Amino acid sequence: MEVTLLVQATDDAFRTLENARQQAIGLLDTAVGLTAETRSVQKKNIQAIFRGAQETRSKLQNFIGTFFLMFVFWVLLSGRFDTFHLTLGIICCLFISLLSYDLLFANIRIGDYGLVVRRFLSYAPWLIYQIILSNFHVAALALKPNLPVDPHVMKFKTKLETDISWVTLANSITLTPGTITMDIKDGEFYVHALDKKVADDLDTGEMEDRIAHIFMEADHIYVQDALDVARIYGAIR
Amino acid sequence: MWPEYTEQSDNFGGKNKMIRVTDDVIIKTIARVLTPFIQVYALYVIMHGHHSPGGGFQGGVILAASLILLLITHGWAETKKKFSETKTAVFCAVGVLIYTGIGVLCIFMGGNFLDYGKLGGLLMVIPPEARSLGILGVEIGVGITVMAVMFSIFFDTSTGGNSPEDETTSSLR
Amino acid sequence: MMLIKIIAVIFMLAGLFFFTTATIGLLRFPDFYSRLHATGKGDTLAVFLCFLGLSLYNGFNLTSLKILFIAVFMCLAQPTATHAISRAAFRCGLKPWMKEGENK
Amino acid sequence: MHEFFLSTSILLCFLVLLCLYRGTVGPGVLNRIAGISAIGTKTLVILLLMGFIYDRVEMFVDISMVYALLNFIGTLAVAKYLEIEGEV
Repeated sequence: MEVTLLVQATDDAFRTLENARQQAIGLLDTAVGLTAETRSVQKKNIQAIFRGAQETRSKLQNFIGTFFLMFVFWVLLSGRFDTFHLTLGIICCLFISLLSYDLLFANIRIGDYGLVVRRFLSYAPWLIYQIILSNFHVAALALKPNLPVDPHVMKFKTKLETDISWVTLANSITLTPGTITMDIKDGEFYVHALDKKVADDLDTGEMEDRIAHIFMEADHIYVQDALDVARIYGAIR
Repeated sequence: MWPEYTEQSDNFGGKNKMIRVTDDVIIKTIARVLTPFIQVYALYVIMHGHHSPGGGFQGGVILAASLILLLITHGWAETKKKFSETKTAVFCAVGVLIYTGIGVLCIFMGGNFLDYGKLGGLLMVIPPEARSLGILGVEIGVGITVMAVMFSIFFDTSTGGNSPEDETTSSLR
Repeated sequence: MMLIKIIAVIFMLAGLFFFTTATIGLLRFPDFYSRLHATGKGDTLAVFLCFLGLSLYNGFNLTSLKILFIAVFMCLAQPTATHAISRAAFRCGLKPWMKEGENK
Repeated sequence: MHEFFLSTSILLCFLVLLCLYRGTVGPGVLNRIAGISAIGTKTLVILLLMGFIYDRVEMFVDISMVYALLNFIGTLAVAKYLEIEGEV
């Protein structure tokens, strides 16, 4: 009886160990995949810089990109597809592209845009979920008779680098539960929170990590994750 | 906890504060992204004035609004590259010239002032189409003038009549 | 066809609910920053939901795409405007309202 | 469906009145701006609903978009003005 129990316990232990190993392998694969993805983009960046390409796009590329985007927008607005209106649209879009070709695509790094867009689209559902959550939070606060708000101001230093990721982070903070970006000064975000709890939630930095993941900045976290998992994996073996 | 804005004087003091570049990266980036869309929309309002609401005046105001957005977020130094004071004056005049030119052309073709139907002989189209094209031309002229005048009104009221170049030279003395 | 109409009405009712709570929050919250919480978040989602419902009701054409474009534009513009106002207040030195005993 | 749109517009108009309280009474300039900006977003929806009520959506969509643009630019301009004035 005791022997069977012992065998069972050992079995369980082995099964747990095996599960942990499988999980570790999965984590390692994910981390390695993420790192490889990021790495390939970085390699492309470095190659582009070494090939003599500019860090940002050239004027002509900006002009053509702006022109096509504006023309699509014109067709969406106009809704008339006869020759006269399309010609008018081409003239207008040429004028606009001449006037402001350096506005729309300024400060964009050379890299894999498809990857950024895909990652952003996978980030959007989480953001929408957070927005809906935040609205219910504010609604509940506004409708409660005793008005349980307890505002806090907190500041944190961000690890993001480019302005487009700052903008994404700041607007996401403004849209998600109970927090508003009040000011950005020297890379420090001053955030007004309605509640102690949401302030703590923001402090965990989940959103920042996600945005760093989208724009492929601060990549060292992912490398560090992979190394950690590899160490655990080696220990288990 | 609270940031000290003791160095306010560089960004806050002095004259012409309204047309200084803002140091907020969020407002700058959003304005940068939205400006071309607003401009295309303004041109759409001008060009489709005879099908949908709007026309020269409204489109010109929206175009001026996009330039004002650029002016209050990116500052005068950046906006000057696109729309300088000289260009403002020239555009004011050109818009009125287009408007009056079309009107007077109608008189030369044998009609009244702004009698677009008479332009048909010149453009080699039937009178209704000539009327449509004439209205389009007049609206473009009105739009250009309204944009330039609106922009210069905002510029002059926000600077109080002092040109930013004057200020930089006078502060050196 | 009926189903799409029902979904559109549900979206619009949700938008109205958030409009109402945002307005109540704007009226009831104790200080300026917390009022911005109400308008900045509530109005964004409410406008988005209302426009989504209206474009669903309108069917699939260019006008619906325009309505959706306004919705996306509002999602970009509303947080930025909120940030601009709150930044102006912050730089002017307006201190947020805190609960008693927590004055910093 | 038109009745639903009409009642929605009336409710929104009522909410605009409530926001107008914050826009007229609210202590300080900043509260007034917050109230006016809230009115602006509600007006967008009211304009579009008017389009559905009058069956001229493609016309009112343009007006609504202009309103959105000008509301945004106006808020930014007023915020910048207050910021450089430095007083609440």
